[in-house]
Amino acid sequence: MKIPYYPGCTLNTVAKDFDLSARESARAVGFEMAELSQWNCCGATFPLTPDNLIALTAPAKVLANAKKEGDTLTTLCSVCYNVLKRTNKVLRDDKEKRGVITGFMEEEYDGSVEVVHFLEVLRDKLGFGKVKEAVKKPLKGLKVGSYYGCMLLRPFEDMGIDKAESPTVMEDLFRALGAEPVFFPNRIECCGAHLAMDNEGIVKRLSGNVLTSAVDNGAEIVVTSCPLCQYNLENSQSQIASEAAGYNPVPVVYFTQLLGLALGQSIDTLGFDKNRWDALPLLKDKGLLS
Amino acid sequence: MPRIGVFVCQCGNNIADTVDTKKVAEEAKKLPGVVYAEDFKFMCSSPGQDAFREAIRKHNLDGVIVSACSPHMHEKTFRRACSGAGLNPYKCEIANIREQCSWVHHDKTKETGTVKSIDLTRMTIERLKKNRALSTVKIPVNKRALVIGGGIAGIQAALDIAEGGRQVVLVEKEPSIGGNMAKLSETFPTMDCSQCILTPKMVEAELHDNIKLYTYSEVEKVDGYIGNFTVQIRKKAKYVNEELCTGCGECWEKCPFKAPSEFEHGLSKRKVIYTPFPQAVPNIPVIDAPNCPKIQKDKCGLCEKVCGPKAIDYKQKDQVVTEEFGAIVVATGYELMPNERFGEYGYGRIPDVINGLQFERLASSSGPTGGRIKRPSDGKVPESVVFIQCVGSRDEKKGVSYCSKVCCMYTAKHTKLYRHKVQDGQAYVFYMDIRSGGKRYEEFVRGAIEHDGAMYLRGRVSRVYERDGKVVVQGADTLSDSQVEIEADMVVLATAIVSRTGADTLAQTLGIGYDKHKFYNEYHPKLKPVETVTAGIFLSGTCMGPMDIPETVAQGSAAASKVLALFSADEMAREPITALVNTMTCNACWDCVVACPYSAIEKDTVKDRQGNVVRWLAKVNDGVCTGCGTCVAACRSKAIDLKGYTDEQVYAAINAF
Amino acid sequence: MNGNFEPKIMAFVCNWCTYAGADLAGTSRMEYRPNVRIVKLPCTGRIDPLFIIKAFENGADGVLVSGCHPGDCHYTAGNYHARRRWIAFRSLMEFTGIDMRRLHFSWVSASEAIKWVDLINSVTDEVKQLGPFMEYRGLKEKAAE
Amino acid sequence: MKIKLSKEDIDSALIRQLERMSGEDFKKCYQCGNCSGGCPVSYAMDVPPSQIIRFLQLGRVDKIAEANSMWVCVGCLQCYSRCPKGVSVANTLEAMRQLSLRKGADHDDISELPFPFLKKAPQQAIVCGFRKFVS
Repeated sequence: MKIPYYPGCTLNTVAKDFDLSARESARAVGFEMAELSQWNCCGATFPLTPDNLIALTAPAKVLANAKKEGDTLTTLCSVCYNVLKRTNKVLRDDKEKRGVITGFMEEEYDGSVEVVHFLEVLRDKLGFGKVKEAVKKPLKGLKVGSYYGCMLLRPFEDMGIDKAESPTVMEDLFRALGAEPVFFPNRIECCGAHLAMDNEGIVKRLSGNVLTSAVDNGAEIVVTSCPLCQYNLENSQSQIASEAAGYNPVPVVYFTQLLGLALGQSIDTLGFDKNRWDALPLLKDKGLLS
Repeated sequence: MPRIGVFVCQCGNNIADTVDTKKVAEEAKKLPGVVYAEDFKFMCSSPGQDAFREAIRKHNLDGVIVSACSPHMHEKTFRRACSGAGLNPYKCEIANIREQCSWVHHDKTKETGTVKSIDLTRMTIERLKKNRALSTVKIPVNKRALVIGGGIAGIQAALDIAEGGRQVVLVEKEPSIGGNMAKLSETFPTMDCSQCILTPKMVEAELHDNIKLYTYSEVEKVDGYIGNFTVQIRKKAKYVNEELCTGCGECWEKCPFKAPSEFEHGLSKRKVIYTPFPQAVPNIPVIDAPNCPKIQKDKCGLCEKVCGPKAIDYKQKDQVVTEEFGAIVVATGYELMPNERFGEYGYGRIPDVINGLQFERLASSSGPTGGRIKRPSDGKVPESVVFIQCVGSRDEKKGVSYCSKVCCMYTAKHTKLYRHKVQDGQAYVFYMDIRSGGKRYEEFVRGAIEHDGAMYLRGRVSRVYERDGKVVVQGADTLSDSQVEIEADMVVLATAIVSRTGADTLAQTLGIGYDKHKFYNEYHPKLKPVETVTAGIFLSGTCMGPMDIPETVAQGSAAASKVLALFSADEMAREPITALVNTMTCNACWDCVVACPYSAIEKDTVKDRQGNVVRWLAKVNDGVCTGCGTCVAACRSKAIDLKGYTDEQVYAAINAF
Repeated sequence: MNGNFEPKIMAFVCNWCTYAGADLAGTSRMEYRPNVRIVKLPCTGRIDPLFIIKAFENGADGVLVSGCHPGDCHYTAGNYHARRRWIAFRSLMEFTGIDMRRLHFSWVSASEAIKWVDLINSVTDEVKQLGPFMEYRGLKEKAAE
Repeated sequence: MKIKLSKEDIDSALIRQLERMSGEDFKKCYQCGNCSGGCPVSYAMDVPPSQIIRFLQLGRVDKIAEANSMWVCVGCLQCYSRCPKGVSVANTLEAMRQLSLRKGADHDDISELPFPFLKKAPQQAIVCGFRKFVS
């Protein structure tokens, strides 16, 4: 079954591994992620000032194109998910703004596409039960810390992918994959996001809090669902290691990479070589590479 | 031809100054049907009254007009005088020529005032011609009271009514009376033990000759009206014969099965046959059927074996009793908002995050820890406890918009209890505002801070999480404008007080109003604080909104005194100003039923000899009808009229305009 | 114009709020135009739109309806019914040829003597401006024939 | 610190403009401090979140204009999602940024961005960064 899919700019370049591993795992459970034939950048941030309509035209364009290829649109990157889903809500609920925006685009669109995250596809369309059945290589004994970040969850009333302050969708997924999910307090705290460009100090500190919180709670590996989180966590780790005594860096990978592995996809299609902190040794001694 | 008398009052100079009363009388006399018209200096004075009665008899008048002050002043006076003179009081009408004429038109030539007075008098005369003799409605009063809810509010009301010598039935849905107050350890600001002051009242209620207890029971249906309610009460099966049971406790000693204790808010387990707490009233256990293997799949049956008096009865069924009452007191109390709504505070996930009532149980000497403060997770005595106020209160987004009123005080109390029990323990309190209005309340809070060393932080907590065996609280202190992080051993949430689940359904059963938070509406927030719009039903305690024990008790007594006042006469007289249905023209569209704010209109039937329903029609219940007339204007077929304000009367007045 | 024309205003008021408010105006010795004649009813909910039409038919040049403020009704909901009915009947009144400027609907509480005074004065003056209400003149007589 | 209050400041056109841009009603805030408590970057802010709204209530936009807070806020919406009154400091600060950016006053100079960053960083970081810091 084909599902219309919006990769977004980053997944076509820096985060290719995210994209590949997702397509692979999708295939393993009988989906094909059909990339939109026409798409553009979503704008990478949802404008927080409601009067800033021009910033909504880019995502609106994406949605309008998606509409031509189906009624749902699947995303992977948390930021794209956030921007598209919220823009879609505006277009659906606010006739006046819709008028202005479609005016800009010179194209009609009414917000009727359903924007879903790949996690939702697995949980709601397929069901973690089915995922469990499809597992070839259970991630036995692997302690996985799932990092949600902000954009996947907030604002809750708009995103609504999971429980406001205590989401479990990723943990449930990894339980289904046979892994041992690790809950850690900072899993829904911010990583520093775009401040990477402007204020590394803050990013190091926030990402640091995330990683130490994960490791302190026993995570052997941290998974993300957003290239920017991925980048910030990977980048900060060396510094944390140098500052916090007794801190040993852990691999940070996209959740889809472990998913693909569990579903029995070949290790080299999953882009583990692209990760800054090599996960293979860990996976090896968990006996997951044989 | 009617024989109408007109009495124009000069009210000293109050009217005479700007109205030519003599002229008014003369003009009145010219009207058909007016056989007598005079003006007097003071109609309300006793000479005036005598002349009034005298004239009625002498000219055998069949209707009288008094053109004088506002009917709100002396209508009653003159109507009483009428009955004194053998004339039906409702054949007397007042034309208001003082408040609404002489006093508001200062024209000394008296012209305007006189003209207007003549008009007003004329209109009233024409109206009067259509008046019918009416007699006050008499309703018999059944002098038994029903009290719904066995918390302190209900107990207080029941005791006061019983002391007043009236029969009371006290209905409680739990196995024991006592309510939330029974769970409290000490009470602010006096710090006397809650159970020590409550249990005597509970026992008194149980033993009082005039009080009948229905525990483990719920009100299902309410019919009738003030003085005459018929109520269906479901007595849930206890599986224990109350007559035989001696409360010896063998059964719950021996029962091998356990379930989380509702009374201890899950902090401990109770047996499956149980009384909620040691001082339970009545001291008779109930079997928690869903958890009992005997009742579910006929296994065990130990309690039956060990029961000396053979009181256990697995076959027992729910029992529905119907009783008659003259008045009802609603005292159903409150619940705490489920904190699961506040994921960021980890309630339900983090065992050492508890709510206010759970802390009360920890602090209570009859509680699961025997009054020693131990945290639920590992029984360790907490070296520091963080108390978070306004959890759900004053929170439009995730909670309720209102202030729960008692949290500021009980949190201060908690910090004191904690300090008294854990000498070197440190209490932290996150507050937004401290609301300590009340006798010795502010001093009490200051005491917690200055004497018992509680650290008060002005700010809200953003999140609570676990870190190696500690509960980390991350919040702000806006006064030092800094983020604060506290590694505590336990966190206590002062969660919002909310109305009982099902409060709305009960309100609908009773026909009383409730607000958007499902708290019950008093008739008037200031002047009728314990009455409801439904005559004969009274309110008491937190079913109306958050309040503390003193207020609740005061309201219990207030409601009781209202009931006793109602019961002081065998019959209650009501103004005959009620709606009347014309059975010939009513076409049963039920618009009136919808319009009536008092649900005073019932759907009635006409039957033929065989008893088959031939047609439906509306029937007004004089006991409930307050005579607002809304139904009259709503009626399509003009089949309802309002006695004292009939269409005829009103049109007569308009036509005389 | 209409200098010497004195309009006749009929006021339908509820017993608990507006009637008491009018009384208060008296006890406080305020003064207002003498053109108004009050018909007291228990509640605005009792007011039948036909009352208003009849009032005009009987020579009223203006009609005023006033009761408790929404939420204050002595009978809890009567005035809501009145308001609803009022909205529904407004257009009908217009249809029957009544100039809406002659018909006023207001809330006056028992404590709002001043509001009552201002109301009466403004209504009287406005109707005075409009001149006598001729549309219904003679209807009654015709009906009588 | 002493603040001189005046009606003109409290409901100045600028405050109303900010409310319009951000879609927030500053009066709603009752200063519980939840936002300051939860904000991950409040430690780095000259003026912490709750005080930002407070200053706007007092009509002192200048206090925030000269603070670094708006450039430090990362828009994680922690403040908004836990605010009992549904006020979003993030939206407010975005409005402040827009106020300055729309005047063409950039916060970053693109030419000075570190090359390795531009090379390694995910596009979204760059695009987003540009939107937040550059007009």
